Amino acid sequence: MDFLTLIQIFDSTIRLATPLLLACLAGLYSERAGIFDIGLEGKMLMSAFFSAAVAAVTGSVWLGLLAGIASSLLLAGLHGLASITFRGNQLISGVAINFLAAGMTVLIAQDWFQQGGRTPSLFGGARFEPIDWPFAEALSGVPVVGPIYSELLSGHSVLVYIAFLAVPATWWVLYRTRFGLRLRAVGENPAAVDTAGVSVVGLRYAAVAICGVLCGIAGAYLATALQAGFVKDMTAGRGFIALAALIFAKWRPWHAMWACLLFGLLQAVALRFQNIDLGGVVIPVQAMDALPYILTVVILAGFVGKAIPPKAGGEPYVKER
Amino acid sequence: EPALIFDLGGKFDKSFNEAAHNGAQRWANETGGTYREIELQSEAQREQALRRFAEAGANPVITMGFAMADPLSAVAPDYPDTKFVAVDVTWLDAPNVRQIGFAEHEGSYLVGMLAAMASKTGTVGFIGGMDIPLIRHFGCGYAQGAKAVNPDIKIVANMTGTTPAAWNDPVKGSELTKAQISQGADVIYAAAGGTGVGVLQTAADEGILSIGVDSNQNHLHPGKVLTSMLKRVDVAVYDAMKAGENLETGVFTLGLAEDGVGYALDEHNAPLITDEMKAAVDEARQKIIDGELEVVSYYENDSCPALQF
Amino acid sequence: MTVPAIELKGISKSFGPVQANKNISISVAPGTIHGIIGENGAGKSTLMSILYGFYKADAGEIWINGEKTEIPDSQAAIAAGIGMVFQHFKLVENFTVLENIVLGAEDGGLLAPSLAKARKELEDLEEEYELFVDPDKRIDEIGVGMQQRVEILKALYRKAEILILDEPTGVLTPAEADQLFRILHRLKEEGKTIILITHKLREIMEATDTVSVMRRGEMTATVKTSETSPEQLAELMVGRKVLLRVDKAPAKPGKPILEIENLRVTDEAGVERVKGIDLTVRAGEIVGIAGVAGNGQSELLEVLGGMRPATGSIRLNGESLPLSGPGADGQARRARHIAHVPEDRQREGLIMEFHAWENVAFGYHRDPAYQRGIFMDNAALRADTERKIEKFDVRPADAWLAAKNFSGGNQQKIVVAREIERNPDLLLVGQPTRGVDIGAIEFIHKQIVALRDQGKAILLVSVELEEIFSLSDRIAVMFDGHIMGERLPHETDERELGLLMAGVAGEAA
Amino acid sequence: MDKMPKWADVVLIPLISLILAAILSALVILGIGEDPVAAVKLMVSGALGSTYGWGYTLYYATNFVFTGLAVAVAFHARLFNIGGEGQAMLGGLGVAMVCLYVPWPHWSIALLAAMAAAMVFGAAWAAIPAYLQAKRGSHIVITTIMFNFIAAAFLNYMLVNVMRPEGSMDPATERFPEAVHLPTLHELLAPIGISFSKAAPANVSFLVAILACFVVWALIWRTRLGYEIRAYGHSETGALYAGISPVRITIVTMLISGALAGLMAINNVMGEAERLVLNSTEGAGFIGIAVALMGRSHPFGVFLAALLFGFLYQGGAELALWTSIPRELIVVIQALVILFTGALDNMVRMPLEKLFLSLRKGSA
Ligand SMILES: Nc1ncnc2c1ncn2[C@@H]1O[C@H](COP(=O)(O)OP(=O)(O)OP(=O)(O)O)[C@@H](O)[C@H]1O
Ligand SMILES: Nc1ncnc2c1ncn2[C@@H]1O[C@H](COP(=O)(O)OP(=O)(O)OP(=O)(O)O)[C@@H](O)[C@H]1O
Ligand SMILES: [Mg+2]
Ligand SMILES: [Mg+2]
Repeated sequence: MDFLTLIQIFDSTIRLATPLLLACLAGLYSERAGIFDIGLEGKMLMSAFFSAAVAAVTGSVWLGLLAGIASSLLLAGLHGLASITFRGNQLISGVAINFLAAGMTVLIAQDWFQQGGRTPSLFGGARFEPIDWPFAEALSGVPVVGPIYSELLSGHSVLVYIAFLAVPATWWVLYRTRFGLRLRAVGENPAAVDTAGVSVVGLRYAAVAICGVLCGIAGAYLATALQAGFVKDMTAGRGFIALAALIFAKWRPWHAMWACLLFGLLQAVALRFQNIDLGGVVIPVQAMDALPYILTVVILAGFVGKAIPPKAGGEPYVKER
Repeated sequence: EPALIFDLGGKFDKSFNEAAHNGAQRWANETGGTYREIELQSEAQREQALRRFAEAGANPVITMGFAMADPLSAVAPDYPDTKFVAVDVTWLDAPNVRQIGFAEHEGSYLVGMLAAMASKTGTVGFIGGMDIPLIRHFGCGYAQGAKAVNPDIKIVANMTGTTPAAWNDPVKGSELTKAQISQGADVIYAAAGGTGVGVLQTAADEGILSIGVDSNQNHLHPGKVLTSMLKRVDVAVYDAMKAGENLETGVFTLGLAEDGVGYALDEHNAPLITDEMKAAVDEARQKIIDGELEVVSYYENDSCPALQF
Repeated sequence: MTVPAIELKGISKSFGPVQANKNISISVAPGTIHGIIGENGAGKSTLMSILYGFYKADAGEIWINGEKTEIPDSQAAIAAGIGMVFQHFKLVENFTVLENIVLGAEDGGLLAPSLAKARKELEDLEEEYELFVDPDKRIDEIGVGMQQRVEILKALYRKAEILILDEPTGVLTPAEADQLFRILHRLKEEGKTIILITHKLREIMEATDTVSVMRRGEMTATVKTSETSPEQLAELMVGRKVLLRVDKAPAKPGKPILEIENLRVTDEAGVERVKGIDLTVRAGEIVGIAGVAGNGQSELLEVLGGMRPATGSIRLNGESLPLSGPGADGQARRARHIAHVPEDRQREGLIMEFHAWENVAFGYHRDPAYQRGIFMDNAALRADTERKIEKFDVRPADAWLAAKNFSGGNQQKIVVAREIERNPDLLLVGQPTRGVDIGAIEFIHKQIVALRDQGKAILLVSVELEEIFSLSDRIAVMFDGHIMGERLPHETDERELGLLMAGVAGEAA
Repeated sequence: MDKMPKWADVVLIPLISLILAAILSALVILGIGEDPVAAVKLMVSGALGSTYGWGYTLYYATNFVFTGLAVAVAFHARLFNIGGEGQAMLGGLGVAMVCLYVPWPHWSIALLAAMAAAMVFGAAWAAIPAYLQAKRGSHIVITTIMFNFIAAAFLNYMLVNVMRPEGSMDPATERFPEAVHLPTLHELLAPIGISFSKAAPANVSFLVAILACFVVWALIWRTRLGYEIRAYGHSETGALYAGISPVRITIVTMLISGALAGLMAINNVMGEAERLVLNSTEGAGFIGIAVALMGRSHPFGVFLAALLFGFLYQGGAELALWTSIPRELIVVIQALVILFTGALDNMVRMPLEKLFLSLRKGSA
């Protein structure tokens, strides 16, 4: 395998990892605060639709992004209402949100655009364009460093950089700020936060809201940066992979990034080496397709060990029985 | 009143269900008629929809997709007075079923030729949704056409996945496109439903050519889509609805000769198709119609002479 | 007369159909220590949680320093100068001490300056009250005594003038408890007001100025400590006369039941917790193991109960007992007639969500007596439970109640009933009366002694020296995984045991 | 000492929640310009108004009972088995092999063999995640998600490359022989004089599903193993104290769960399709999660929730047949039902509890 192929695989890895990473960090905020969220998929999907729809109508991708985030926030609010205010089952609420998004997006899309549950294709300012770093063109000829700079680092959409900046930002918020301390505490022992005079409900809603914003960005990235429009079910299970990555990362920001990059890499490799010919034996495409999942299990079993979720996770905070 | 049963992909699958929908709409608009329709959600609904429509007096009942063959064989004998239309089914022994098959391999052969002629790198790509025989059938015709133009051509073929999500994952379609581009492909044929949207998009973004499928997708990225392999499901549905209860039953295979399949040429891709290209393709088309040239169907013996899956 | 620091007027509180507090009024003078006693479930914790804004009262008023104060949440309580150390600590286990202390009392959005400031202030507080803790240790790395200091420091860091302590000594060693009371006195001298909930009358008598008694949600009496006696308080609490000392005949030890040789235990983290001990328990005797929590007693008990592997040799009735592998789990131990009252009833001894009758089978669910064909004989189980509930006076006498809905004392009675009624050859008992009211303590002690009198061997682990003294026929002291020495209760005293527990070896053991 | 009479908890709250979901669904239907009253009528009469409707409702419910029970059993041990989908796929493979490759004299023997195969295949697919969870601590949620994907790929390979009859377009096995045809409810009820719709796919598997509910109920609440599963689920330290091996319980529970999910195949593969098709599970494994959660992991609750979902599926099919309501609307209705009856039930319960408490105080 030559160096350029490697660069391309890594480039592909970054693109595939970005939506996972955003969703994974979204889940991290929510679950660190004690609210399990299997509705990442639904929030992403909702945002994918609304960002594309609004971008298509207004011609502005930024308005699209805002709309995507708003729609995702709405679902996050619903999840909060169910699991924080009404102390409902967080898993059920997440399942419901996934269904709701899958249905509503197509219904509304068909109602608005009559294009078979899709949005019109986005052009020009309605799409996030790749950002070329300074001198990317000029440096591309330099050996080794050139391709890394101009192919791998440069030329992604702004949302990719936001996603990767969100990792140190999340780490900083979580471990270096008052909000982060309280957030982690409320996921471990809400009673401690409560008796320390901090509102458990407020904190959890804040966490769920951040989760909504990040899922919103993830969805907008899919529909307006990677693609140029919405197609039904276009998240294709990425919310669940993000959830797996979150557990893989044991709910830590840097680890989350590595986990998402790993998943992205495995997929990129599998996509690139379908039907490779190993001295006459053709590996069936299905085996290649399953490879990322098999490797995930192997890595998980071999190296990762036990993942212990935030202690108060999944349980509503009830003072009075 | 006719009835139309879409396959699980749903009527907006950007593929052949959508073509059926368009044909039905055309009929409705032209004649002012109405029709019933259902988008199946589960396997069990296949038989259910057939029976319900037949019992309600719908005639003809038009079904989409090879998977309807099995339920049709069970239901059709129970309603001898109802005419059924089965698109993509040709092997049933039922007197009241009009079975329509398309020679997709012939159409794919032509677009394969165009791809090979348009390719500067000598590598063309094929992206399928899921690894099922139908998709191999498309890919196989395509490969034969490409090889006919350039025996040394390299054909990169990929499938998107193994779950139903494979038909609706444009992001993966994009990545596969990029992967194929890096392997040298500069024309890529997508037979992957909603995933194909991503293939065409990325091809356009990256400045290579793509080939649409089923309906004419040239307009999606004018000047960037080389052509589309047309499968005139819309015509088949339109004709069936127009014929109504007096529908002729039997097995019909719609190939190049019947204009059931073909390649799309319109203002969006006219600049891309040179006169030599057009001449070469039209010649091949005529030869196939005349039987001078045989395009091997993947179904014949579950293998393809030009491409290994 | 001075204005009371705290005045509660007509406080009522229901949890659904349960009325935990009924029209309670109480007044506490500033600069005093006020005790509150009462049976398990009397409503003490509830009342204090209302004062701290953790629960909201259904009715009633709170007056602080002569001013009517609304306390809708803990924030308001903290603002009113109230601090509370809960019965079950409210600490974040995987945070450091320092992080726990600043949590909720940070200044500014950034953590670093808050932590730096807290670290400094903490040093001052530690100096002032001799409350030393390592600010950088994680809570799950320090013992309960330390954890409690953290709770107190948390309150002091928030400038509490009124400090509520809910059963603070339940988990402390005698030395730690003494230390705590010294601190409380110092706080009192500084003019702070303290409310102390405890089940230990000795502590009430020694530390408090006034004491209130609660029964079934009502405040039944408030008296000056100097004008009352433990016996009177006990009677006020329980409504009948209570024996405050265990009455028992001298032991008649028989043949050795349990013989431990060179037992070594290494925990999950690879630390050796028991470092080669030898111990024998005979039929008809109670051997008490004294020691500061964390010196290997728990591990010893867990090995005997089949909860963790070990090396060395143990014989039961002369036959060896496997120490690891499949024959060494709790089921195998029970098959060998070892019964086990675990140290932590809520995490180990009971399934809190199970009904009482299901818990009565816990560990013995494979007993043939509870089976009918391939099914469990639930009817037999329930009948058995009714019997045990009656015999052990479990209240409420409801076999269908979930374990979590019993008070701590009654939960413990269920566990003790289950284990003692097996009529085991060897009974392992860990902290049998932690957090249990005096009525129940009296009862549980009596049962243990009765079992001994039937000629059974009993190994008791307790951090309560008082309990060790009153129950044991022989006392072994553990320190750092070793047995420092064995003593007979009437030949030793608390001072000597205290020294042994601190690792100061006595004359040849 | 409950806050509310039990009937209110069991009947009133779900009922009010359903009504709320229905009201919201009606608003959505209005929003897309259709008539909600007619839609509800159509759904109810279509799903429950005839033996034909019941036949489909029960057919779907049967699938969901199996996958719901699978999730529920695992839940009792606090294991979140998201792998029902993959396990049911493998169960289908087992059924197909038994039905295709062995000549059976009578359906009843074939059914027993198919059940055994479905359970073994389903359990086998759960075994690796179970082992990894028990021994290596690998989180079962991740591994079961991954195994769903692997199962899909495996089945795709088997159907396209191995089991597909030569020259067939359909990535499916050939039809099972007539001898393994399972009697439908029509065939079962005809001898006792009840005429049940001939067209509907509900079959003898429904009875197996009911039986499975009872077996699971007995297993969980009447056997030692069930006792141990529940105890372990509530408290791992407690289990250790009682001598209940976490490794054993984890593995055994997951095997049972996988076997139940696999068992679904006797309904959809053997009973309905009578051949194995690609994606035959159609997401029933995931619906099982919702069913188990809504049924509070109790077999009876699972049964009711499965019926509810069967109703939604069949009612939705009727809507799709006779109106131009897009099928996504049905997904939305399902979402609202899950949301209100499953996640927002406290929204109804809290005020009701207050009401009952004040009623009680008033009368006391
Ligand atoms: N990949 C990484 N890159 C840089 N720093 C890291 C990385 N992983 C962990 N860290 C450092 O580890 C510290 C704590 O991270 P980690 O997520 O491991 O927390 P923990 O204390 O083990 O558990 P918890 O997060 O639950 O409190 C952070 O302050 C961070 O500096
Ligand atoms: N959060 C709660 N929800 C419902 N009921 C509760 C709650 N907390 C306490 N109770 C009930 O209220 C009553 C009083 O409980 P409380 O904890 O105040 O008793 P206590 O006097 O502190 O007992 P103990 O000595 O065991 O600590 C008990 O019947 C208890 O079961
Ligand atoms: Mg208390
Ligand atoms: Mg207590």
